[in-house]
Amino acid sequence: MNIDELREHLCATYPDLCPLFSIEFGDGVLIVDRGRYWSAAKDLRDLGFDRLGMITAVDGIDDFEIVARLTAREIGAHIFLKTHVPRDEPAIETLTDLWPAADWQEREVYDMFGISFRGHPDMRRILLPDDWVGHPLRKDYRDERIIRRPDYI
Amino acid sequence: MALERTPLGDGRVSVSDSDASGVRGFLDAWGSILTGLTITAASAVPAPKTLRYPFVKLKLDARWRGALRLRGVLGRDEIPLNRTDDPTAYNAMIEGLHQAERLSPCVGNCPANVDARGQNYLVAEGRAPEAFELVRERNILPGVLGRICHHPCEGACRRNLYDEPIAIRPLHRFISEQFAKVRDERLAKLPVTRVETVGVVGSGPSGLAAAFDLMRLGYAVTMYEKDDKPGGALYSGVPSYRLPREVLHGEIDDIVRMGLDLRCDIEVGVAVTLSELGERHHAVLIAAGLQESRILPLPGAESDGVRGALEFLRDANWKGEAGVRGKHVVVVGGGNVAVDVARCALRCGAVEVKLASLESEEELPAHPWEIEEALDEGVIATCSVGPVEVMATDGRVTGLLTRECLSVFDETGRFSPVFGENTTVLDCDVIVFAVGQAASLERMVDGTHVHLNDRGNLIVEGQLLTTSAPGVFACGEVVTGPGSAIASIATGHEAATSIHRFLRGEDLAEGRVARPVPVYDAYQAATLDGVEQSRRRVLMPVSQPEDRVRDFRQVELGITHQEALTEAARCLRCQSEVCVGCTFCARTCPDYCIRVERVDDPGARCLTRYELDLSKCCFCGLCAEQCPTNALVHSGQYELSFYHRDLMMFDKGEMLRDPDPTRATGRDGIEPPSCPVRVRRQP
Amino acid sequence: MALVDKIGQSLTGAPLVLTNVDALIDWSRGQSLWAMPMGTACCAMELIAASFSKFDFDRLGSFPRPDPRHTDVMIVAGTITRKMAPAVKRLWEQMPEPKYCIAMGNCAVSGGIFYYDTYSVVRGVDEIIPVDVYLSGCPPRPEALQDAVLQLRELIRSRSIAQGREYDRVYTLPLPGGERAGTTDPGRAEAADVLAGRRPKTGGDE
Amino acid sequence: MAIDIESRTSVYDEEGRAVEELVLNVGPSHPSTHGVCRIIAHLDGEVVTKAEPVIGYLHRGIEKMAENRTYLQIVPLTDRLDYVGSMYANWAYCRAVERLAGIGVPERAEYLRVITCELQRVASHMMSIGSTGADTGAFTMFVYAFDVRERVIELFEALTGSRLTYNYVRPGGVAADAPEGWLDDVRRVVGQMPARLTELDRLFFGNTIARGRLKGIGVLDVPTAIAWGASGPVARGSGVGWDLRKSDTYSLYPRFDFDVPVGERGDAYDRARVRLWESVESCRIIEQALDQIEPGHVKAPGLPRLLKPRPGDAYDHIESARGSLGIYLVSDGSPRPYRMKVRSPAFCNLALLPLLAPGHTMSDLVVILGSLDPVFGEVDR
Amino acid sequence: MSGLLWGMLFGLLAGTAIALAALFGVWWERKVAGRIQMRFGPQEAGPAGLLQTLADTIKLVLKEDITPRLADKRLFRVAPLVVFTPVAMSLAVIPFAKGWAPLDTSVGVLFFLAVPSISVLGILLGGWASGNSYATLGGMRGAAQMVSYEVPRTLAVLSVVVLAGTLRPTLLLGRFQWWWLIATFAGFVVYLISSIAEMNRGPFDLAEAESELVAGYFADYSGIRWAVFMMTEYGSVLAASLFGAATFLGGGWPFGGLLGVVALLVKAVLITTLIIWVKWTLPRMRADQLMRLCWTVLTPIALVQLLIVGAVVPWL
Repeated sequence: MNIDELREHLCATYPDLCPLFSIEFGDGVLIVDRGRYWSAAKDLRDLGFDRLGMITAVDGIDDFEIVARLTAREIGAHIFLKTHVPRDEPAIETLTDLWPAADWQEREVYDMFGISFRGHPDMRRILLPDDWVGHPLRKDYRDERIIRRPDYI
Repeated sequence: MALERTPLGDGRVSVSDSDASGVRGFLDAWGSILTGLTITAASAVPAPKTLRYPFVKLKLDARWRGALRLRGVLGRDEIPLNRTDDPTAYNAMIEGLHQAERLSPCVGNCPANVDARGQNYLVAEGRAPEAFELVRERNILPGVLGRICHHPCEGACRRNLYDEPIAIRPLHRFISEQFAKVRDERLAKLPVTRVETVGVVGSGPSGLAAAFDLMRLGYAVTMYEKDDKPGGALYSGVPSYRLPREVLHGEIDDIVRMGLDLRCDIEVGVAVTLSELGERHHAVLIAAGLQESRILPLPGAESDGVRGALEFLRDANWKGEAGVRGKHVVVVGGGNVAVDVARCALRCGAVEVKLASLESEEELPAHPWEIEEALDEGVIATCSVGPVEVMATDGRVTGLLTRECLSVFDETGRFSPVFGENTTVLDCDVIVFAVGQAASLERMVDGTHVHLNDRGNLIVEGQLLTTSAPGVFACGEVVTGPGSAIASIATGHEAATSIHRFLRGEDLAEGRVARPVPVYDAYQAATLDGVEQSRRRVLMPVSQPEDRVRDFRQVELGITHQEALTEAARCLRCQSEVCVGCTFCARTCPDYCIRVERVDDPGARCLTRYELDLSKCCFCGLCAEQCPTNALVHSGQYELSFYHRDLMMFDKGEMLRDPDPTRATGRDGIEPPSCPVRVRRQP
Repeated sequence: MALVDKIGQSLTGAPLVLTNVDALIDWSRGQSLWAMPMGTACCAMELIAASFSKFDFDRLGSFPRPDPRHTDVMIVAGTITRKMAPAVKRLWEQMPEPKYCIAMGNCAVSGGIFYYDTYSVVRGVDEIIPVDVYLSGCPPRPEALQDAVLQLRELIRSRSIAQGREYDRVYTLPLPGGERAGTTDPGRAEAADVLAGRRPKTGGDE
Repeated sequence: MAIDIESRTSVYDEEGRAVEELVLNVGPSHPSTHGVCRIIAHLDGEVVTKAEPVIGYLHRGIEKMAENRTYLQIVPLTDRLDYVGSMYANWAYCRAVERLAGIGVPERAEYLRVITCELQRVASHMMSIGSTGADTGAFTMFVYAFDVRERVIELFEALTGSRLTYNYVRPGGVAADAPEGWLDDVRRVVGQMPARLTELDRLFFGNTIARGRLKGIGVLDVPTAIAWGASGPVARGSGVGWDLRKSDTYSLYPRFDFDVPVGERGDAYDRARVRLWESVESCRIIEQALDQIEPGHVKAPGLPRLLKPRPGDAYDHIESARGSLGIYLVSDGSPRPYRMKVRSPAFCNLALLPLLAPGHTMSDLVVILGSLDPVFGEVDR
Repeated sequence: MSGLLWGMLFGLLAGTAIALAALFGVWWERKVAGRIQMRFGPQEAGPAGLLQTLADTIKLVLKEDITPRLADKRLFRVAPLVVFTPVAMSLAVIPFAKGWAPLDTSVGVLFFLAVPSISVLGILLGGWASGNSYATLGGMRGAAQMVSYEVPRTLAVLSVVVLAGTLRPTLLLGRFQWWWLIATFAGFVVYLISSIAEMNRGPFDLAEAESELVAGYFADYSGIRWAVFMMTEYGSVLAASLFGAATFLGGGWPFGGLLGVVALLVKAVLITTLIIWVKWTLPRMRADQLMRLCWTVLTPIALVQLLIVGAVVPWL
C-alpha cells in the first residue's frame, strides 16, 4: 500500500482524522490534539499499525511535541503520530496499553523531558540515576557540569 | 535433525532444528563432542596467527588514522612553486602532480595551469614582481587576463567550501601593476641560442604564448599582424572598458623588449604569402583567430542596419563610435560577445539596447557576472525568443520578429530549439548578430599544402596542433573555435612544444598528456552564515553604472596594495603540505581539540600556535580531510602511552616532529621552531 | 598495602638487600599484570581483541580476569559516566595492592569526544581513581594497549618497593560505604531498600 | 561490579511459607553483561523469579551533544553509538540527513555502503555469537568467531583507516573510495567465510551441550515480539520475518538475491543461529554487490561543507545487526540539528529481558541477555 | 614417631609437588589453550614462557591479602587450607611404581576416592564465609556437584578394583593386564568425566563459572589464599591424571622401574592435556543438565561397566 492509499483508507475509516493528515518525506504525518492522542493511536492500531517504532519528544520551547512512529507491517506503511503537550503541564496518556513497546520508550521520554505518561505502569527514570535533577534534553536544561563546546563554524 | 535449514518459501529459511531421540540422539550427542574436539585440535596444529607485537610490528595501512602530525608550517617552510626552466616540460610536471594528488584545484582547473597558488603565496610574502614572472610563464599577459579572464580557477577554489573563493583574477591584475613599477629593472632580452627561426601569424594571446615559450627555448620568433596594433581579438574584440589598450600594449611591449620581432600591418596571404613565410622560417604557426561574424540567414537580413558583432566591436573599440547614437539596438545572441556588443552600444550612445537570446535567463551562456553588470547598466534582456524575420521598410531595419522559444536543448544536451506559437516584434533601428564567428583563412592558405575542411576551418591534428603541411602549426581560436583567452593560451603552449620537438626532430606525440579541463568539480557556493567579515573575499570596486555607460573607461577599479596582501593571505595553498593556519581543522573538529593561532603581518606571516589536545582527539580524521594543504596528516603512530595527561597536549614542535613509528614522548626535548624574523618590505 | 611493602618501607636504610629483591619483585609484578577489564564502551572491543588470536595478551603474561580480587591492573576501557563512576571506584577499592590503572582510550583519559556538551560523563577516570598510564586513541589499537602494559612494566621497574606508592591527588568521590569499600557491605542497605519496595539508589550521587 | 549488592531475606509466599529469596545484583561490570548493564535478579534457589535491568551506565548524552554539532561532526558521534557495528549508525544517520537535505547518493557509494554494512553484519554477528559462546563457557568459540571478525576488521582498517570507529559513511556518499585492490581482498575474504562459518556452526550449534544450554531458553512468541517492538534477529528468531532489507526495502537491496533466516521456536538457540546464517547470507549479498559495482563517484558532487537542511523533520532507518535502527532528525534550518533521536533496536529488544528471564536459572539469565545482543553504547546512547 | 616424621616429610613433598604441578599445569594449560585458540600463550618470561607461572606465583604471594569486612573471618581464612589439604593428602596413595606408593595402604583406592571429597567442605566454607552471594551460589553448586559425581566416579574405579581384586593401589598396579584397557574403557571415560566434574573444571566449572558467577566460591579471595585455591585445582588435575593413569592405564606399563615412572608421568600429562583440551572446547553445562548427566548417563554406564567386569568377564 502506498501512502496515498493509506490516506484514502484513513479518511474512509476515520473522517475526523483526515484533515490532520499530511505527507512529509514520503511518510504520513498525523498531528492530533492532545485529547485525541490516545484514541487516534488506538484507531491507527485498529487500522493495522501493529508496530510502535519509537516514541520521542521534541522540545518546541512553547510546548513539547510528542512523536510516535507507527508501522503497519502487513501493508508496509509508516506514520508519525504527533501531538503537543503544554510546558506547564507536561502529561499525556500512555500508549503502553496499546503497544507494550512504549514502556521503556516512555520512561526515556520522561527521563529526558519530564513528560509523564498517565497510566504508565512504572513511571520513573530509566537512563539517569533516580536522584538526578532536571531533564537534560529540554532546551532550558542548565547544568554547571556541562562545558559548552565553543560555537565555531 | 541437527544443524539443518529448511526453506519456508517467501525468501525465508528456518534455522530451527531438532534433536534426534533414542540411540541416534545419544550417538549424535557424543559425536558432536568429538567433532568439537577435532575442530579445536585442527586449529591447534598450524602456526598461530599472532603478531608478536614488540618484536614484530604490523605494517599499517596507508589510511590508518594514527596521531596527527603537521608536514610543514607557515613561516618555516616554503611552498613548492610550479615552474620549469623548460616550458615544454611544464605539462608533464602538472600531470605528475595530478597523479600524485598534489595538484591544487585552481591550477588544475586552469586550462593553461597557471600557478595561482604560487602567485598568492608570493603576493602574500610581498614578492609581487616574482609572482608576475611566475604567472607569466603560463599566462603571457597577466595584466590582460587579470581583467578579462573568466577565471575557472575561482570556481574550483577550495575556499568555496568554507566561504568565498580567492580573488585570483584581481590578483593577476595587481601583480601586473606591481610589475609595471619595476619593469625596467627586471626585463631582460632573452638570448637567442638556436639557429632556427619561427614565424607566427597573428598576435593574439595564443600566438604570444607560443612565441614566448619559443623565445625562452632560444628561438628567434617573428610575428606578423595584419592590423596596425598587436593584440588580435584582445585589441579588436574586447571593449576597452574591460581592457584598457595601454595595458594590452604595455604587456606586448614587454615581450617585444624581451626579443620578439613583431611586425604589424602585414597581412599574411596579401602582403606576404604563407609559402614565403615557410621559406623564411623553419616553422610557421598560424594563430590568426576568428575574423568573421556569422549573420543568420533570416528574411531581411541583408537590410541596412543589420551588423555583425566583430565589425561592430571593431568600430566601437577603434573609433569609439559605431553609428548607433540615439538608436534602438537589438543584439541577437546570449553569449559574452553579445553582452559586450550590448554594453558597447550603450556606450556609443544607443537609446535602448535589448538582448534577444534563445536561451532562458538561467541558461544564458554568457558569464553571470557580465550579465549582471550589463543589466545594471540598462541592457534589457529578452530571453527565450528566437529571431524569425528582420522587418524592414525601404531596406532599413525597423524591428525583429521573434518567436517564443520553449526549450533550447534536447534531453541529450544537443542544440535543438523548440519554438512556440507566440511571436513578438522588437522594434529597433540596428540589429547586431552575435551568434558566432568563423575563421577566414582561404586567402592565407591559398596555394599551400595547408588544407581547410568544408566549413573553412583548418584541419588540425588534435593535441599536436599540426596542420596538413609539415612545419606549419596552428593554435588559438582557429583550432578551438570561439572560446576563452586562457584556453587559447593553453593551445599556444602546446603548439610551442610541438614546434620545439619538430625542430629538434623528436617524436611529437611522445609523452603528451591530454588532461580534461576542468580537472576538479566546481563547488556550490557555501552558506556565509557565521563567516566572519575578515574571512570574506575582497570586493573589487566597480564604477557606478550610471557613470560607466558614458564612456569606455575601465569598469573595475582595482584593489589596493593592502587588500591584495590580505586577499593573497586568504589562499589556502591547497596541496602544498604547508599549514597556513586556516583554522578549518579546528573548526571541523567535533571535539574542539585543535587550537590554531597565526600572526597576519603582511610579509612576516607565521603560525604562532598549533596545539592538539591528543587526550580529546577522537581520531575521526575529519580535520585531515578538511585540511586544504594536506599539511595535517594522520601519522602511523599508535603507541601513545603517557605517564601524565599533560604530556598529551601536543604543541607546534611536537606536531612537526617526524611522524616516525616510534613512540610519542609528549613534549620533552623538542624545541618548537620559532618564527623567522623577516625584513618587512615597504609597500 | 601488602605485607611486603610494609617490610620494604621499614628496610629503607638497606639498599643493598633491596636491590636484588626489588629486581625480582618488580620482575614478577611486571611480568604478571593480570587485567581487570573495566570495559564500558568501544575500547572494550579492542581490549577483547588484544587477548585474542591476533594480538594475544597472554604472551606478555597478561590476561583479563573479571574478578577484581585476582587482578593487578585495572584497564579502564571506555567512557565512564557519573552513574558508572561509583562502581568503578568500588571495583578499584576491591583490588588488592599493589594495583595499577591504565586509562585506555581518550574517554577514560579525559572524556575525549564526550568532553564537551554532555552532562553525564566523567572527564577522565583520573577524577575518581589514580591512573598510572594514559593511553590515547579512540579506540587505541590492541598493540597500543600492549605497549601501554610494557610502559607500565617500565614504571613498576622504576619504583622501589621501599617507596611505596604516592598518589598525587586526593580522590574524594564519596561512596555510600565509607572510605574503603573493601567489602560488600554497603550494598546490603540498598538491597534492603529493593526488598522493602523502596527504589534502589542507582548511584551517581555526586 | 559483580559484588555490588545482594541480600538474603525471608519473604513469604501466598500460603504463608517462608521462602528464601536471594536478590543478586549482576553488574554493572560483569563479564556477561556485554558492557555495563546491571540486572537485579531475584532468585529462588537458582531460578530467577524476577529480573530487572537497570540501564544508563553508559548514557553519554549523545542526543544532547548532537544539538551543538554540525551535521558532519555528528558522524563520529554515531560511530560510538553501536560500537560493535559502527557502520550502521553512520548509515542510518546519513540516510536521515540525506532525506532531510534532499541529497542524492552516487551508485558506487551505495554499493560501498552495502558492502561495508554487510561486512559489518558479519563482524557484529560474530561478536554476538562469540559472546553467546563465552556466556555458555565455550570460550574458544568466542576466539574463533572473533577471528572471523578480525578478518573483517582488517578490511575495514584498509578502507577507512580505523578498526572500530570508521566514520566512513557520510551525508552524500562515503568518505573515500575503496583503495586499489580492496574489492579483490573483500572477495577473497568473503569467499573463505562461509566455510569458516559452517565450521563454527558444527563446533557450537551442533554441540550437544550448547544445544542443551540454548534450546528452550528465553522463548519469545510472535505476538509478544511484535507488541514489544522487537526487531532484528530477536524478532526473526521467533519467526517474524521482519527484515527491513526485504520488507521495507531501501538502498540497493532489491537488486540482491538473499534469504532471510528465521527461527520457529523463538529461543536463544534460534536467535543465535539466525545470526550465524544471516552472516552467510550477507556473504552472498557482498559477492553479488562485488559483481555489480562499477567505477564512479563516491560522493555527491559539490556538496557544501556546511549542510543546512530546510526546517522539518525526517526519520530513516536501516536494518542493523540488532534490528531496525532509526534516526529521527529535526532541523530548524540552522547548520546543527535541533533534535536528534536514535531509535535503538537494542534498547527495545533489551526491554524483553524481564519477560524472558523468569523461570530460568541464573546460568540462563546471562544466555538470554546475550541472545538479545544488547550493545550498551546504543541502548544508553 | 618415624611415621609422624615421614608424614611431615611427605606433607612437605606433596606441597612442593603440588606447587610444581600447579606451576607446570598452569603453564601447560595456557600453552595448550593458546594453541587451540590459534595464539602462542606465555612467551616472554623465560624460555617459551616457562617462568611465567613463577612470576605469577611470586606476585600473588606478595599481593595484599584482603579479608572482606562482612566475611566470617576465621572460616574465610581457613577455607583454602581445608580445600588444599585433602587434595595433597590424596597424592599419598598414588602408586608411582610397581609396589611403591608414598603411603602404601590396603584401602588406598578408597582413600583416594574419599579424602578429596573433604574439600567440598572447604568450598562450601569459602563460599559461605565470603559473605557474597556469588560465592555462596558457587559454593553450593560446587558442593552439590562434587557430592553427586562421587558416585559414578567410585563405580567406575570399582570396575578396575573388581578386576584386580584389591583396594591396595600398589598391588592394583602390579596386577595390570593389557586387556583391562579394553574392558574398562567405558569406566575410564566415566572416571575422566566425573573427575573433571569433581575438580570443578570445564565443562563442569559451574562453581566458578566465569560468565555467570564471576569467580564463584573464591570470588572474594585474593593473593596467596586465592593461589592456594588455584594450586588445589591443578593439584586435583595432577592427582586425577596420575591416579587414572595408574589404575586404568596400567601405570608404568609396559615399562618397569624408572622408565615405568616416566611412562606414568607421560600418561598423566596426556590425560591432563585431554582435560585441558576438553575444557577449551566444550561449553559449560547447566546445573540441572549436570545432574541429569550424572544420574541418567554416567551412573548407568558405570554400573553397566561394573556389570561387565564383575559378571561378564569372569565367564570369558
